[in-house]
Amino acid sequence: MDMTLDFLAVFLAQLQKPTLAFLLAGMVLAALGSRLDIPDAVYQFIVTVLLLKIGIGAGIALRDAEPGDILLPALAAIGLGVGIVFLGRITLGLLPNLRFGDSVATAGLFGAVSASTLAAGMVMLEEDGLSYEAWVPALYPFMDIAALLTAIVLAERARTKGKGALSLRAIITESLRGAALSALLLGVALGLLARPDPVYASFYEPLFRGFLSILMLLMGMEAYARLAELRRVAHVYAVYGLVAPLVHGALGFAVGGALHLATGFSPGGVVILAVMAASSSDVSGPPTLRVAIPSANPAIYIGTSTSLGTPVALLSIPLWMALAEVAFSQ
Amino acid sequence: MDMTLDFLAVFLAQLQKPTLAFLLAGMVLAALGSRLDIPDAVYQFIVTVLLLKIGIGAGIALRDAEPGDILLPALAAIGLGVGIVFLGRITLGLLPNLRFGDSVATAGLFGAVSASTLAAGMVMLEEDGLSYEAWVPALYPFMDIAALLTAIVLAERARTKGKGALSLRAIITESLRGAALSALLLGVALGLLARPDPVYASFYEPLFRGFLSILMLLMGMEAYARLAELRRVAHVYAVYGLVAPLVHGALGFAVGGALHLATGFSPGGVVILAVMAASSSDVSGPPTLRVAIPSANPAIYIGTSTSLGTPVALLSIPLWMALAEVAFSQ
Amino acid sequence: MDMTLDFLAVFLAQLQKPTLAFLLAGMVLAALGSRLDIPDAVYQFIVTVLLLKIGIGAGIALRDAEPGDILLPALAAIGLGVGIVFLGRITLGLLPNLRFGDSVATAGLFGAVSASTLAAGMVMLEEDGLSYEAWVPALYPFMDIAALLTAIVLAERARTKGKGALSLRAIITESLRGAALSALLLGVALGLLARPDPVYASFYEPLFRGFLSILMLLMGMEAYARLAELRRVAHVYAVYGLVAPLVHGALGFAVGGALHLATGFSPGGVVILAVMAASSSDVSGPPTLRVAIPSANPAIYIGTSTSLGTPVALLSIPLWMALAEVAFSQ
Amino acid sequence: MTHPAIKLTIIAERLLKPRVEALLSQAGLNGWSIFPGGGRGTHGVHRAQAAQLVREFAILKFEVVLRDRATAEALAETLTSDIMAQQPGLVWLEPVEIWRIRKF
Amino acid sequence: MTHPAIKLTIIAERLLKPRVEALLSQAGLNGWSIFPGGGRGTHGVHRAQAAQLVREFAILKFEVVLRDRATAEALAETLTSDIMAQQPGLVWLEPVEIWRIRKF
Amino acid sequence: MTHPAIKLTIIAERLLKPRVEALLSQAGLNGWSIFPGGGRGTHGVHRAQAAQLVREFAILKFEVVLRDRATAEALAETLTSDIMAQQPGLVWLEPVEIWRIRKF
Ligand SMILES: Nc1ncnc2c1ncn2[C@@H]1O[C@H](COP(=O)(O)O)[C@@H](O)[C@H]1O
Ligand SMILES: Nc1ncnc2c1ncn2[C@@H]1O[C@H](COP(=O)(O)O)[C@@H](O)[C@H]1O
Ligand SMILES: Nc1ncnc2c1ncn2[C@@H]1O[C@H](COP(=O)(O)O)[C@@H](O)[C@H]1O
Ligand code: NA
Ligand code: NA
Ligand code: NA
Repeated sequence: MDMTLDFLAVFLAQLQKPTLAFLLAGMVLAALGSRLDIPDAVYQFIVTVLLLKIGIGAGIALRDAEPGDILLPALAAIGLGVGIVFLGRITLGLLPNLRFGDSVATAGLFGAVSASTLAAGMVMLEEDGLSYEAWVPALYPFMDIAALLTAIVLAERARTKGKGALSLRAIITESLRGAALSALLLGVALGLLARPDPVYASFYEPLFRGFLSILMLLMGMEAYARLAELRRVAHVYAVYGLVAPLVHGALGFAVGGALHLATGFSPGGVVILAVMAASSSDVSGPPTLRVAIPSANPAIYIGTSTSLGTPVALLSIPLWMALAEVAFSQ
Repeated sequence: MDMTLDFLAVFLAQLQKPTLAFLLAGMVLAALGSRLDIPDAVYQFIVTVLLLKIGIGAGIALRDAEPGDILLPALAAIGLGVGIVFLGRITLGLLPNLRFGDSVATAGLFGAVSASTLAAGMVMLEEDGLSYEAWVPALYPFMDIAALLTAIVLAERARTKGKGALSLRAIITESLRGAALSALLLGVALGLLARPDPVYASFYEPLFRGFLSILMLLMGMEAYARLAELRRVAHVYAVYGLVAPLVHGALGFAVGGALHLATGFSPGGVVILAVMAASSSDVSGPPTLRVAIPSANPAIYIGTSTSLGTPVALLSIPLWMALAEVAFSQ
Repeated sequence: MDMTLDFLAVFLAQLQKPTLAFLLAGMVLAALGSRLDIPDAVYQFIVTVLLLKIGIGAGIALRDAEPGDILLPALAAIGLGVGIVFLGRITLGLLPNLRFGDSVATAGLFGAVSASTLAAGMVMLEEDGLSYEAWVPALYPFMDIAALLTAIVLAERARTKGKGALSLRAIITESLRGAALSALLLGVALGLLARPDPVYASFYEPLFRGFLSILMLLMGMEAYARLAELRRVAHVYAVYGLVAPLVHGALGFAVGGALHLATGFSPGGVVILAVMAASSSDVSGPPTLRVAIPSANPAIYIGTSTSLGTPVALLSIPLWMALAEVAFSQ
Repeated sequence: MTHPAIKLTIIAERLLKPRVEALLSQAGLNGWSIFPGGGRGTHGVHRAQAAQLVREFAILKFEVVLRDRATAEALAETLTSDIMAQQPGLVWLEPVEIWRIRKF
Repeated sequence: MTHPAIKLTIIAERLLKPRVEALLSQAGLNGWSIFPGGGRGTHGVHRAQAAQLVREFAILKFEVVLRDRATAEALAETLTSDIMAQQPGLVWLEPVEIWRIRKF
Repeated sequence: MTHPAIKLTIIAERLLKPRVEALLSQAGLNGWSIFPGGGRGTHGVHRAQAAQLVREFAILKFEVVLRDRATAEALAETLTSDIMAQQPGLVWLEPVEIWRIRKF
């Protein structure tokens, strides 16, 4: 009882945080018909800087990390990515009238990771002084690529009855060449091999929260805009979009908790893992799936992820933080 | 005599401030035919960030303000907006050969507020350590919308001989949906309801002066570019553009002074009110008037405001500061 | 021997600096086929801010400098610009089968100055605590314009057999009106005549390294992209592109060293002069030459400068620093 | 195989975008494209990429490919005599040949 | 003096840029132009200058001027029936007159 | 009612903008539009939205609608044989139909 009250108090306080406020503000703006928008060139730059920052920070941390420390979490990330897609495929497969391609693509996006949700999680943890191994955000590509690949392979197997000659290598290469993962991995490499600490401290770090606030505004507007499209598609996806992030986040939290017990993985790290698992891809996943699973209807999987999955994942960040506070506070 | 000397000394020192220097530099660049320009995407972003910053700052201050403190200043702002338009309509109406639509639209822009001039005033006050109630910039929309509405109603009444069915509500809604007021009010709401203080301190505050310097450069270039167009129109508007900001600023200063005596409104607040009154709209007013008063010639009202009104208003900021120093220094 | 070892140690440590790391990262990204790119609007803004910063910093320093201090270095800069072009014209002229226009245009670009290389030099010196007269970067236009003019005059004289009516004035005016030199000189004027110190300290200074890191990324990508074009042209230009920056830097270092002995010019100033001499123009030189020497093949001179000259010049910055440490350390 | 069709080009300020799009939608059109730009005309210069203070005054080009010439003419008539009557911009028609006829 | 030629216009998402460019190159074309934009169609709205989350879904217009009508038709056929078959976008042809014929 | 007119399209680098605009002005034209873009040609790739080091080398498309075919041909002739003779870019003509004839 006490624990529940504690949990609720922490959760409600979290909801007032600026990151989430900008998201909600974006939705309200769009709903009120505001003509405010962010230029595309600026948006592209903001995303690049955020991902470089995440990468450099992780890379610097990796300098001092033991390969052994990372191996298990990386496997866990891959496992979560694959597992979430299978879970989605099975759950949605139980329902009648859903087209296979649509459900696999949707599960694929929800298994993958949203960079903006990850960044929001990092800022919120920092604001609360909840620390984590700074290399944990570098687990992003492991979970992300694993999930997208699983979805693509499932779709391809269904189409070719298992006889397809799908080039996994080509898909992985294409994913890594995309702007988002390129920026992230470039950052990791720079952090690991060069000494970018001064420019990191004078530029990437200080701009992080501000750029994230702009991005949250935009995610809010986009979530609202996609809602209209989503309304025209099967309602079961709406339920999935609302519930899945919570289930996946809990799964991530549980896996992270196991890592904590096994290897001393930090509580903050557990939260970041939960946030990644809860998040669904909005930026880099959709084009990959559009090419690889052309039979799926993008209005369904993008709408479900962007207008429901991402807001729910973002709003659930305080949940994992509160949970961590309660679970690891002894 | 002493007071006059004091005043002149303060005024001259102010003219060396960076904000005004960037404005003059922009004019010089344009006059010399430089090909330097600022990309549109960057300009849009800069304006959005400046307005968000002004709004958030005001919103944070409003948290602790009494509604009673704000009511009178808000009414004063509305009164100034309406009054300046009537004043302009009467003054310009006395002159022969001016088309009614042109004069009302021009008076409307001069009654409205320029966000860049307001921002410049804020920076210059801060540099001088002249403090003000941080919510004063939130009076902007009151004065701005009041002035534009007055101009539109006057124009419409003349056209329809008082029988028009003008939707004031629609015009207000459209104004508020514009990018500029949306950003400002969004900021106010965030400052008031959320806790954006960390991102405000780490991003919006530090970028304020720098982004303003770029905007000033641009305003200077634009002022010079519009001068050519203006040369082709009635010369009486040139006189209005040069004199009106000083008259309006003095009016705003007087109204602010009365508030000071009645409610203890701060000297800095008086200056900000004078700056808003002196300023004329360059960004959000013109499209509103283009739609609402199609009979007016945009080259006249935009040219008068952007190439004369705004530079004069900017250069007069030190005047109100010097005046405040002299008037409120006992 | 000891000195050589010292030198090598310093040189290798320098190669790990973030500025160079971002350059190399850009090349690697392009080589791997990444789709990461920087929006053009952001790039234009970054270059403008970097040049304004260099200019303002120099202008502020010029306030307290004696005209006498600057005269000799300015003449040295002009001399280096002219000298490098003649040197290139003679060296390349000795080789068979090179078209005159191509070789003169190439020598012109290598005599001119690269703003990004200069900025990189400034950051690297600062990181090492190697100080210099802050007005030294203002020598940029002297060397730059001198070199471009020399190349254009040589080309024109060859074309018209010395009878041409070339307007040097027009070319200088056009150069100064270009975006790059406009921004730099605007900054110098602001630093000298206004008091931009607060906005310089709160905006231009803190963003300098960060914006430079993005620019370095881009220079790396561009260098790689141009390499393909270059491969199709005469191989002797490849040799020139690799060797000339080192020769020119050494020349600049020697001239700077003479200034040091004659006037007490600082070791840091000597390095900056060497960096400017070693650098070759990528942004503002090429369009000037395209117009003024239409007979030259842009693929040759731009390719040689951007894909070889600039990377070599950037990577040689630690060389001049190490040299200065050894030469001036008693 | 190609089908004859008509392309209506509209150059107008961003200010008019909502009204132009409403007109096109009401005419039952399925789609159109928009390209930002600039230009020069009787109302002076509109910059293409450099900042101009008022974004609503930026130039947009609408390209609308449609099958029915009469519809295109009616749209152009409404635009020039009503929506754009007192505003900068212009309108022109060109014949084109299209594929995927069901899209139009 | 002018020469008759044909202009092929392709509206497609940036996603398809590599495949469209590969097709044009394989057809032996020397050049084409690309203009970024936006629009509306059966797949909803594509923004022109405002941020849209996925840059690969931005609209690009390819304008390809070429001499041979048969090549243009073959390209359009491949585009509509293969590359763009399940993707947003459209293709149209217009006759034009050109100078500098050696460039094409 | 529509009137026959001609559209001159010029693809050139930004470098030439002053000279192209001077030419159009001297020909007495009232207006033209400009659209930024990119492309590929014998001089390599010009990027459309991604940064390219030299902004003066960016591609611009001029679209000029005018009434008189002879003027259009004369302009194209000057462009291809003089201003753009040694520079990247191309020029083409298309017939169009216009409204608001007094604008041209
Ligand atoms: N003759 C023309 N050909 C092409 N575009 C034009 C022409 N005249 C005007 N425009 C475009 O229409 C806009 C408004 O023109 P105007 O209404 O004449 O001020 C200009 O900024 C150009 O973008
Ligand atoms: N009738 C049309 N005329 C011009 N452009 C169109 C038309 N229909 C679609 N488009 C363009 O093609 C894109 C994709 O259309 P759609 O495949 O219908 O979603 C739209 O965003 C527009 O840019
Ligand atoms: N056949 C073509 N069709 C359309 N645009 C072209 C064509 N050829 C060249 N261009 C454009 O003209 C620019 C310069 O071409 P070039 O002079 O061949 O290097 C290219 O970047 C393209 O934007
Ligand atoms: Na996920
Ligand atoms: Na006012
Ligand atoms: Na040089």
